[in-house]
Amino acid sequence: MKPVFSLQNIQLGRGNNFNLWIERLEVRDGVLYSLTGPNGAGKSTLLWLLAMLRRPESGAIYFGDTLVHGTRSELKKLRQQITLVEQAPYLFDDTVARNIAFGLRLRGIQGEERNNRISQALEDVGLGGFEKRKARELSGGEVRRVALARALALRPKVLLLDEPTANIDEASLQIVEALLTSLPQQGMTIIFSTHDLDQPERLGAEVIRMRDGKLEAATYPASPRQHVATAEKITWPRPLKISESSYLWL
Amino acid sequence: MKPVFSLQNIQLGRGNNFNLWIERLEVRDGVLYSLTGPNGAGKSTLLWLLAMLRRPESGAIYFGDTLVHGTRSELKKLRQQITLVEQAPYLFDDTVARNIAFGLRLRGIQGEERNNRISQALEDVGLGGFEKRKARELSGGEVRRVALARALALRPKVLLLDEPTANIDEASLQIVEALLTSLPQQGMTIIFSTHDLDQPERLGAEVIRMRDGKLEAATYPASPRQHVATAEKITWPRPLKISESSYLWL
Amino acid sequence: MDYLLTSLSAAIGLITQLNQEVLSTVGISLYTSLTAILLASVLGVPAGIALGLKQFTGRRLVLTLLNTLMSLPSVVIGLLLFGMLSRQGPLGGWELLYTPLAMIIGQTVLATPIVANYTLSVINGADNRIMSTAMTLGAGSLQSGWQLLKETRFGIMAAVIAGFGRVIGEVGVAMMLGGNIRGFTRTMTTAIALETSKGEFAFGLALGIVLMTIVLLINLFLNLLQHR
Amino acid sequence: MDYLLTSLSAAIGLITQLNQEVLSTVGISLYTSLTAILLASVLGVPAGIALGLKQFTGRRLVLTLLNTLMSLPSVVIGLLLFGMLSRQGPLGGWELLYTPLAMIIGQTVLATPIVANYTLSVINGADNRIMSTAMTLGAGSLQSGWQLLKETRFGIMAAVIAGFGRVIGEVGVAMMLGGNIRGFTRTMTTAIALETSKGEFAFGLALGIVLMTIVLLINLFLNLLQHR
Amino acid sequence: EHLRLATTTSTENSGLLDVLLPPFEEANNCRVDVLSVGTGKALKLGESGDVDVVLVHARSKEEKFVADGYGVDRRNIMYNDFVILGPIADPAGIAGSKKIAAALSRIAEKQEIFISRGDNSGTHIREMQLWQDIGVIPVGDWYLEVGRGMGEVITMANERGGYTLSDRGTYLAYQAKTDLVVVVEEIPGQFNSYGAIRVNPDRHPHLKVELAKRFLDYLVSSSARKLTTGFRVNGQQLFYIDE
Ligand SMILES: Nc1ncnc2c1ncn2[C@@H]1O[C@H](COP(=O)(O)OP(=O)(O)OP(=O)(O)O)[C@@H](O)[C@H]1O
Ligand SMILES: Nc1ncnc2c1ncn2[C@@H]1O[C@H](COP(=O)(O)OP(=O)(O)OP(=O)(O)O)[C@@H](O)[C@H]1O
Ligand SMILES: [Mg+2]
Ligand SMILES: [Mg+2]
Repeated sequence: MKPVFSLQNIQLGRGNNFNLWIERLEVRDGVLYSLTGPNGAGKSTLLWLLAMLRRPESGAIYFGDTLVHGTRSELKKLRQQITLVEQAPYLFDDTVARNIAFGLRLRGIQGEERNNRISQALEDVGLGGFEKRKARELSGGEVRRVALARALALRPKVLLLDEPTANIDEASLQIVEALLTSLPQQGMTIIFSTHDLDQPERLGAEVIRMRDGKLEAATYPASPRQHVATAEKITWPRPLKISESSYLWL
Repeated sequence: MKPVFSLQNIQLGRGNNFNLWIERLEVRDGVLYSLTGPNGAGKSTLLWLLAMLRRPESGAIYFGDTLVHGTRSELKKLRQQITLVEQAPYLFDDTVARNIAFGLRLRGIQGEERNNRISQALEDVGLGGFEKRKARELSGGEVRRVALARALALRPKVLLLDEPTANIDEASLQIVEALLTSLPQQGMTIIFSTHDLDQPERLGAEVIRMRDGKLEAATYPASPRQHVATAEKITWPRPLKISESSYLWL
Repeated sequence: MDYLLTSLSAAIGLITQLNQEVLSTVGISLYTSLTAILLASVLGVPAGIALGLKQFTGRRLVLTLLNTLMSLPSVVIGLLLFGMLSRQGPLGGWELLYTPLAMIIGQTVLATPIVANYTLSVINGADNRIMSTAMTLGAGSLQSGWQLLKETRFGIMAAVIAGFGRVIGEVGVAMMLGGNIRGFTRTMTTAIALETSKGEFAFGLALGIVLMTIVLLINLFLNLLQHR
Repeated sequence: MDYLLTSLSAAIGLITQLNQEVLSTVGISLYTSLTAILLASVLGVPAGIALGLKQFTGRRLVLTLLNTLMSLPSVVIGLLLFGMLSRQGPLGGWELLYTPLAMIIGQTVLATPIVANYTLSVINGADNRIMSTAMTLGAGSLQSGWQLLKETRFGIMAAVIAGFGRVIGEVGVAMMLGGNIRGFTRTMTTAIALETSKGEFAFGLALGIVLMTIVLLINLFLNLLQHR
Repeated sequence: EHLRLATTTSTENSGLLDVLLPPFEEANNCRVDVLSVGTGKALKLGESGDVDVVLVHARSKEEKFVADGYGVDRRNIMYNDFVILGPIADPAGIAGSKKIAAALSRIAEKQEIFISRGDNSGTHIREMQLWQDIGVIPVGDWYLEVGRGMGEVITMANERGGYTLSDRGTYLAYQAKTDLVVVVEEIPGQFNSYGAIRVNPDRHPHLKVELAKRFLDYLVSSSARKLTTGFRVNGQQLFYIDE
């Protein structure tokens, strides 16, 4: 089967001499991956890249067969199959239900179906009945769980989770871990970052370990595949020097 | 010895029918406390209250012998002995060193001494050499560790930490846990919240367990002490109904 | 104090009697200013958002120009457009000079940089996770921008109110391009200027008080809307 | 287009020759406007911050009034202060009318609500952890407010620039309270108004271009300062 | 139909047009849009064809306007005279003087405050002419060149306790609002005459020629003249007609 993501010779710099530098990475369909490594290793940066929020400075990303290259409408179509829950999730200043409805509306899901999905997703994270609560009046852990529900409701092909089990209580941890193991069995690809080094094994996740912006070679044996030949030929349409604040790959 | 904090019949409401309601709580000097409980139990709210950022609607707080009641200058003096690291710490848009210098400057600590304290605090959290880094260009875990360093540098009498071990990597976890056990031996009082239920035991911390805005009676056996008689007499100087957005007890 | 009292009682008189001429002047003021601020918002808010989000070479220069445009005196805009709309000017054939439409155009030019600049500040101050969150949920860049606008609605509202304040209170454009023709292009501010030039200071101030009362009512209404 | 070209070449002429009279007019404009914006900032920025942070009964009403004051036409301020400063007025004895100081007072009144309102928006949009963080680190409320100001400095700068734009470009106060006395209270804008009333449109516009050039230079300078 | 008339503030502010225009508007079923501006601007609006008729007072400029081909069909409409206004106390001691020119030279001599229009208006042009005639170049702290309308200048002179040269019409309109009095008037007067000119339709074919002609005819008609001479402010006649 084709890998969901295939990255080749990706390079992406941020401030302070940090460089994300990924020679090769392939993400297989329906697999649960954990992303570990010390603070500042580049985990969040990699997840942003995979969520197509940031443009690499060089290298190639394939999503399935498609070379991600980037006119806006293309990007939007690809992005609709991927959802990222950020490390510090942002909830819109509205009710919990309307936060979750946002992505559903964009996908044309309406009425009954939408409401069902919303309450289902909230149940999934142990927050049944939270629909009417105002997002700005939630505790830290509740925010993270609502953000997770908001992503789950969209049933994306690829789910990217940046430290989904931080800040949440014991009971929720169990619920979320159960989701992490069960969803890939239904075909969803999940990559989650964590600092709990026992978690990958506990969940049977494949481990991607990072350090200093690079994958630790030993941890992730990428088998040689297609596309490799083309990698050198990719040139990015716009100049490489992008200021940090223009992070969004519009 | 006098308790550092002594709370009596504290009541504090937030949106959505949540009420923090603490009949009695005493915090002893030089002790390490852990604060646990499910999401939304009121841990962060309690820590805000102890940091004197929020005014209770009724009840009394004693800090040592002083009834915390509140003219500004009094509050400021009391607050300088207490430092809180919030659940989602905010770093000022400046360098790491100047973030840490902020509180030191307010306490009149200058020159050599200040620089020493800054680099010492950064070493303490495993971020030696981060002085010149821009706060806005740090990863999530680095932010939390800088915020911790910023509090440590002040050497407060009471240190309040809201989930200090979330988001930080394995190595840092060890460092921080070592600090949590060693600092109280030097006389600092620490209350930290956590969702890792093994942590309190591992660190030999006393456990304060919360649920639905209340202390779980069994977990925290408060011995009867002084002040109890006066508790009923306290009336707060300003009306009780304060909108959520005016959270700061200026 | 005499002077203030006279004005105040004249203002009260004007308000209570609802004089036909005052009514029509108020109507013209509101019609031109509201239309202008509508146009300025349609132009300025998206411009401000785009400037807040996009990085491009020359951006700093554009921002500096925008700041400069905020200082554009209304008589200068009046002069410029007069040059365009006058019979001799390139657009003279449109016969817009001394019509309400000419005032609307001028006031739109006046308000747009203010709305854009204010919006830009609001966007700069907004949480930068708003855009990324919308995008991770599948929004395109326009949809994300719309969400950003919704999240910063109070700030955007303030931007629009600031622009409205500028046009309802300005006199240069209304005078130069409208011509202060009674019953046709006479606005509250040109009427005040006229009374002032006639030496009818108290009456001019009375009109000013009427104008402020109307603006106050509008703001009260907006305030109610916001906090519904 | 002829008209625009004439103005442009006249403007270039004025700038290159640096005519004594133009220089003095520019000087008076800058002196009054910069002093006024300084005062307005000293009043408006703290007021905006306080309004953004404090809850008190009647706060919404104060905000609505502030929005209303932003619409205050400059001729109305002119009229009001004229009533105070004129010989007959309560402050007539101070002999301020038709002096630069009178203009400064009027322009300060004009700019303060704008600066305050803009600041308020900036504070409303700011991260509300700034204050609490400063306090947990031992700052008093004034020190926390100061830190808030530092964190939002770009927004505050924009507020001040907006206020400056308002006063450097206004004509009502300068005309009514300054009197457009040549070499003493004649500003760029009153000079433009004068040329306009003489029918010297192109020359008026040329002065307008000179004014905009100066404001542009100031903004470029501020821009450099900000990004140093 | 709209006829556009550019005129000076003195005619509009005095209230004369409010009595003069309605009969014409009614008779011709039209509206006269009045643009009340300075003489200079009024003529400029005529040059550019933005108005159909101008009604101003600056003889030399009007003649140049016609000579340059911008206007046609100039008619004398009415006149009033110039006077020197000043505070009752009369610090320069010029009251009773029979010559405006002589009074001005005394003001200059004693350096009493004098407010000049400084705006190239008809009044300003006359004032400059008078200074030239007596060979005085007015400069100094006492001479304030303010560049504002007649009404504003009267207000300023009042505030500063100074002198100024004004047309009588504006002064009468302002009489109730100022402490200034007529200190010097000349007999026979320094005349300030108003002329109406049609803008040249050859240059601007869109102009309303017919209506403009009728308007000029109306202005010099006996009924209009009666209205003009009959116009009173505070019981005083403002405008006179050359018979
Ligand atoms: N907003 C930013 N601007 C500039 N540089 C940044 C920014 N965020 C992070 N960096 C840099 O990129 C490096 C990698 O950051 P990233 O957030 O990807 O790390 P991480 O592996 O997610 O760490 P953590 O475990 O702390 O979340 C950081 O060390 C920092 O130097
Ligand atoms: N900003 C707010 N405005 C209004 N209500 C709030 C706000 N923050 C929290 N609350 C309410 O207070 C309750 C307690 O919140 P608090 O943050 O103290 O919980 P917590 O124990 O710290 O939870 P967590 O483990 O998720 O951090 C929440 O359930 C919520 O209803
Ligand atoms: Mg991260
Ligand atoms: Mg919490």
